[in-house]
Amino acid sequence: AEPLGVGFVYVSPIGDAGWTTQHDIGRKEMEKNLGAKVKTKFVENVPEGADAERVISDLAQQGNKLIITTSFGYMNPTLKVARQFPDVKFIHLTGYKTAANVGTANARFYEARYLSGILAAKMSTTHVAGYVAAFPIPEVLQGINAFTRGMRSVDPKAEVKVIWVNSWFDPGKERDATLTLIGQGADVVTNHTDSTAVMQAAEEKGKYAVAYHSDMKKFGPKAQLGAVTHHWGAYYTKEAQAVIDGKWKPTSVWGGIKDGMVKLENISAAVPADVKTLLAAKEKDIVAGTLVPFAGPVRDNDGKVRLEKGPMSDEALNKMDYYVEGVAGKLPTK
Amino acid sequence: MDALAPLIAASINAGTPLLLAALGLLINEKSGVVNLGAEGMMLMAAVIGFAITIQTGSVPLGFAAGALAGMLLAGFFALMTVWLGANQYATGLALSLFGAGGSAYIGINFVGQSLRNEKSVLPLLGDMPFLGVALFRQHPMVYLSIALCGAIVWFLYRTRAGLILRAVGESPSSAHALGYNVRRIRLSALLFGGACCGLAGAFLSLVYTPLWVEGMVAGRGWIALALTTFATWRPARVLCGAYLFGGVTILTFHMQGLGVPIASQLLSMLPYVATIVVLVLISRNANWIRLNMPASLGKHFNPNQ
Amino acid sequence: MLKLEARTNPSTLMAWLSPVLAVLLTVLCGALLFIALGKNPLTGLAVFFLEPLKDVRGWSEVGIKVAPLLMIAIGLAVCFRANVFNIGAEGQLVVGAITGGAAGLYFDQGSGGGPLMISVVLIAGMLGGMAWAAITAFLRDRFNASEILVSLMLVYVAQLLLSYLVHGVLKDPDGFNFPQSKMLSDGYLLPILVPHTRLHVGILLALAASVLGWIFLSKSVSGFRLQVGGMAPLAARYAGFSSRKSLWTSMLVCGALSGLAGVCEVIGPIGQLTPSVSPGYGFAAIIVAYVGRLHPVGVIFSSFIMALFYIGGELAQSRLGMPSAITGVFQGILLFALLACDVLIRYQLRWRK
Amino acid sequence: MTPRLTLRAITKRYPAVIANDQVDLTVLPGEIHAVLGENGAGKSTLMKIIYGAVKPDAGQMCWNGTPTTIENPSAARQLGVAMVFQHFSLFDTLTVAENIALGLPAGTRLDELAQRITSTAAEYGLELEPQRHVHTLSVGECQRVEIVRALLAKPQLLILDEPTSVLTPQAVEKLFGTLRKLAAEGCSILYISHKLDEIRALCHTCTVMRSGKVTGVCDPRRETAASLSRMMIGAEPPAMQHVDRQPGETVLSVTNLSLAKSHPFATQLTGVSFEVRAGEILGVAGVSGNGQQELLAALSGEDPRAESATVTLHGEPVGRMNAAGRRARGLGFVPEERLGRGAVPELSLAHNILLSHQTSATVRFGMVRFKAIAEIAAAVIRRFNVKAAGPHASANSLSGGNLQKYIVGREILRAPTVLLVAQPTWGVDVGAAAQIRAELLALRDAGCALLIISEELDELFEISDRLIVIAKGRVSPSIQRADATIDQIGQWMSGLWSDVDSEASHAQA
Ligand SMILES: Nc1ncnc2c1ncn2[C@@H]1O[C@H](COP(=O)(O)OP(=O)(O)OP(=O)(O)O)[C@@H](O)[C@H]1O
Ligand SMILES: Nc1ncnc2c1ncn2[C@@H]1O[C@H](COP(=O)(O)OP(=O)(O)OP(=O)(O)O)[C@@H](O)[C@H]1O
Ligand SMILES: [Mg+2]
Ligand SMILES: [Mg+2]
Repeated sequence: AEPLGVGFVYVSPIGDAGWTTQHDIGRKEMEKNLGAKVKTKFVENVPEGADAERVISDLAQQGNKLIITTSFGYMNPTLKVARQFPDVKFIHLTGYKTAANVGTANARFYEARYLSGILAAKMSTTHVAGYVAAFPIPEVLQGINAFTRGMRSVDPKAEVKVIWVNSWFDPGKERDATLTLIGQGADVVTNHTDSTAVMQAAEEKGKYAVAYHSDMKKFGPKAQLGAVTHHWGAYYTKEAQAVIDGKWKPTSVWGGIKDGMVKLENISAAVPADVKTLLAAKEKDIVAGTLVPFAGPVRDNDGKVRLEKGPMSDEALNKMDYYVEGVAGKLPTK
Repeated sequence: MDALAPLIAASINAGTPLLLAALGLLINEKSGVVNLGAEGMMLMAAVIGFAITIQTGSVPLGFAAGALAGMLLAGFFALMTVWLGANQYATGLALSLFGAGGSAYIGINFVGQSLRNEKSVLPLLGDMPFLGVALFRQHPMVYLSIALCGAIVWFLYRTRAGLILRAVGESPSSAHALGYNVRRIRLSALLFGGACCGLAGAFLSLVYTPLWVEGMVAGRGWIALALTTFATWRPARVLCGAYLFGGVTILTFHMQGLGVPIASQLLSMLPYVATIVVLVLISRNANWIRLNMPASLGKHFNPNQ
Repeated sequence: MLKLEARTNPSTLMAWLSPVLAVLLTVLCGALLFIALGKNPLTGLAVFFLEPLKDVRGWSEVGIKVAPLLMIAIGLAVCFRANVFNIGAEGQLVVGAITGGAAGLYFDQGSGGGPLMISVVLIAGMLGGMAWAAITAFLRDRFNASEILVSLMLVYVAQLLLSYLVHGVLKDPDGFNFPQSKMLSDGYLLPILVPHTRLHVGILLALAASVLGWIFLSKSVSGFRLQVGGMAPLAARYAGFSSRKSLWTSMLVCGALSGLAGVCEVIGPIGQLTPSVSPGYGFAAIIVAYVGRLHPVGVIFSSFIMALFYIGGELAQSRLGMPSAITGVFQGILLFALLACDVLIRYQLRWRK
Repeated sequence: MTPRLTLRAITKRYPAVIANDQVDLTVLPGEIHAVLGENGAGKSTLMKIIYGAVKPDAGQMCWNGTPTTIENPSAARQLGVAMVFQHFSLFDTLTVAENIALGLPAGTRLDELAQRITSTAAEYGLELEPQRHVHTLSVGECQRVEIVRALLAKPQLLILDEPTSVLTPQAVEKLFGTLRKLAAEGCSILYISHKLDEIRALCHTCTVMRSGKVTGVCDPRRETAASLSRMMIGAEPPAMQHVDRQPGETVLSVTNLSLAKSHPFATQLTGVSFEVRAGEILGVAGVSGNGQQELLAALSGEDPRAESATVTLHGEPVGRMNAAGRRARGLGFVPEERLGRGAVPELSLAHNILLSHQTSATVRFGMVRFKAIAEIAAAVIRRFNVKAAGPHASANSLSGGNLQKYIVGREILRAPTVLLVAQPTWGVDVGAAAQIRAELLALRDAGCALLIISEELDELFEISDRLIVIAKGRVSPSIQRADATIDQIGQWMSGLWSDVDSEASHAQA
């Protein structure tokens, strides 16, 4: 039979570390798993806006039967194109709207963030961590809050300072923000942005950093404590196979450590063995469901109780718009 | 106090590309030519400098390549405006747009690659308690740019060549009548300006980030242009202005880190708003501008007429 | 050796021929670029220039891009002719998108709308663009601040403002805190001209603007006054034409048209307010304006060329695996080529030993 | 004696004209040699060729007997040629010393230079302060800077291109003294002018040029004005018919007009008062740069900053009105710059009509009536014999004199009740100048009030009914032309008029 055409729309150039890099690794893994059964195509650096719709529908018109759009801004364009091509399946990443031929997927990055918080707290001597973040959307706030709760779970004195750079990818600003955080006492930094600038700045200043998206050992051989990464190969393979088998259904997948979609990996050799053991144990707990990063009581940094007890619902997670206790400052946009 | 030293250091670092570019543009403008292509030259130099350093592993070579790229573009600009009489504003804009597109194109293979940032601490001075952190742990280019500023002061106000340059900017027709080759002087000024913008661009990609990213100059070329007006075409004021702007940029992050509850977008507007405010304050007094601005700024001069 | 010689009089023929030459030169450079990348230049050029126009859908997509480019370029033509170097049309576009989009969101209660409400939204967009342009005009008029730098700085401010608003008050309340507004309902979207495409009435507005712009610049006294101010400020003063008036008129016209372009994007192809509403139309329109000889009819053609570059560049990427930056390169080369060809208006090439 | 400089068959072509056609010239050491010719005859071009600023197309040059080619001005300076340009080559924001240093060889030390400037200046009676900025100097002082710069180079040949157009008659006398002293020291002087009496008073030899060619070499001391004029323009100067008329009522009056500088290089106006009556021509004499520009701008409405009541037009205060408003009230204005101010270079003659004719005939419903403006343009071209390809020719395709005729014609055709004219015949050939003056007189006879600003005293004496003098931003009392002498006006031009005079004028008014 003819191979299944799978089209990918990327928001940035592929590069060799970052969000799009991870998706492209997923694409290649899928290609490897399914061999001649699929034929992939990608368009990179597609702006979110009016142009995305044309790119997506062009991919559909060229005969791709599964189209994966990997940025939040593609949500509405994807839905619009999906309406015009009912026999094409679409998967949109990080969005929340589905349709008969549109499924969504996202990863519980916050689970690995929680673990990285523990790691950071164990390695910090100043009890201050710095967090360079792009935009105050729930996904980013989940990360900040999980990281903070992770730190606080082993070091009640720990504090996290946040700087928003208003861009997913602006190495200049990310670097300046990192240096500012370090200047303000942070000795571990991490980021929710797309470049390697934070890691590089930490390396230069002789501080620690937790990488995000991809392993960044190459950019911070001494600095990198570990990397919070996400993995899409298995998921893409499964979905493509389902389309080939004619069994595809629109689903909303939100996978975590258990599903292999996120990991804390490449733990540095500088990390003492007992910390590594602790992390492994915590990871096991998360997989087993006995440890939930957001389990009551969750208090925000104004002291207001946001969750009395029990694990936080997905809906509440998706609406997160506050800092938990331990994060310094106020969330500005209010 | 502990937080202040890194803040000063970061401000100087952030101000350095502005300083380098603005000094070059100042020399351009002293000769009577406005080059709105600064942004484009910086972008091109940033990507070319980065590419060369990635290939050869040598940062100085990267800087040299960046300066050369800037000079090449400036030379082209000079050909168009000084010799062929094309409109300086339009040509400069073209250069900026071309630089944006061209650098993105050249840089495709370099996106996501990165350089190691070499630490540089001045011996002895770098270990001083407060000043060491604040001033003496910068990249050599930072000190070079300050030295350049001093050299330009000396050149403009103490040497005959500087006097001739000022004269050309003031009245090219008089300078021509006295036997000075206006075109050649303007070309040299433009080439120098191009080299400076090139160094500034290379500084961004080699030292500041150090990475190549599309559009990474992010309006610094334009701010540098504004700086020359801000400084009423005086090199020493360019220095203050550049560090002030660098400071404002860093301050916005610092305020966030301290938890000042202002939306980060509004904070990020600060450097741009500051540029406007300063422009307004300086330009308000038309006489002041007129006395300081090179009188032939932006006007074409044809020696054969 | 080939030599440049000054002409006694500028050549009118070359003034018209030069944009055509510039386009041809750009195509030539494009071919060289394809060869440099190891692609067949003919296939490359075919994908770039013919593929976008092979069916109705392609034409309609080009049309979608022509609309904002054309609107802004007309505004810029008016500015540049008045010697007002407004290079911040992008910012005026963004603010137009904000005010227009906000008006739409305010009135849109999930139903209703229609031509009247759409007009209100469009006007809100135009007013927003005008207000943003007015800041530049005011600072220039009152404080003598360079409009080049002020308008450009305001682009960055406008973009941050948009980001601030879509993360804040204009955020879709049911959108899980994601930075975008809710979708506008159909009654608030620009009507589609050709069924099954996205081509909206914006293109008609743009064409109407170009006719009005032509009448204004070539037929009206106000347009005449404005241009005298641009060509010879002393003559304008001599005649008693107010330079302040031409500054304000040109800035406001350009602001209104850029704002219109912005709001048309929001209630046209995008359908909601998102953190980015334009892939740099405001800057590309500078090239469009110059290539169109700052003439409201000329810019129709140049905006078409520019739109073709956008779509062609995208197709070259998806069909041939060319880098997406190629569009920017083509744009830059086109403007340079034009400036270079313009030299031939004042000089002629002579063969000399 | 070996001539200092010999030129043989020098030719220089410009696209539209032959500026120098086979020109021969010989200058002896210690000789003051005049080059005489009307505007556009090619005098400046020839001098620029000698100075190396312009390259000739053909011809030879000998310097002190040896054939030489002068590549550029610095080569000329090295040979010992110095030049004072018709249009000053000074730099406003630099100091006098810096300006002078720029004209001297590299290696001149600025600190010593100040000393040399002061001593040279004193030697020739040309006082200068080396540290002052040029923009603070008067025009006469600027010329001193130019001359001192030339002298410091110890020239063997000094070229002066129309040096007297910016000087008062008294200052001219002083300059002549300096030049005679120089010549006595052995320096040759090339003196360019089109003023016959000056040349007859100063020069030893005179080369006359007409449209690029040499039409004669003579000893001016032995020639009459008429004979020189014949060589210069091929005819004797046309005589003007000037019939006195009784003026009517005051149309334009200026009372105590004071105006601050609009920019640092401007002249401030202080307490300017005068009036112009219907049917008379008021001439304004003065050395350029003494406030003429500012006065005209305040009168025309280009500069509407004046107190409203200080300028009245037909009794109506108009000080704050812009040019268009005043034009609608009968004012007409011919500025001194034709291209770029009186006309837009790139636009057609027809479009240029619109600058001053915005009436219901030319504009309807805010739209331009193209046919109407073309007709008016054609009428101007016809009536004033403008040499142009037609109403659609662009303004910059016209020669200076023709464009001047066109602009004057355009303003006259509007039938203004007050007409301001600046430098009516600057750079215009004799025929055209006579035509323009005649038209202005005819306008006066038709009852228009005219205010004419000119730096040519002869011209003012020829056409004015009354004269006033502007100096340092102040205006002298007015004097009937018949009562005025060149000497007195000259004195006034340096700002020296007594209060007695002004009281007399009040009594008169
Ligand atoms: N650069 C030039 N290009 C073209 N034509 C020129 C140029 N310079 C001078 N001319 C023309 O050459 C002729 C001679 O000009 P020149 O300036 O030598 O006259 P002039 O005798 O000095 O006149 P004036 O008394 O007005 O100073 C004029 O017709 C002038 O228009
Ligand atoms: N600098 C110049 N560059 C190019 N063309 C010039 C220049 N100066 C003059 N011309 C052209 O040369 C021609 C003669 O101009 P010019 O003003 O010298 O005339 P003219 O001989 O002095 O006549 P008139 O007595 O009417 O002023 C005109 O067509 C003019 O456009
Ligand atoms: Mg002439
Ligand atoms: Mg002359």
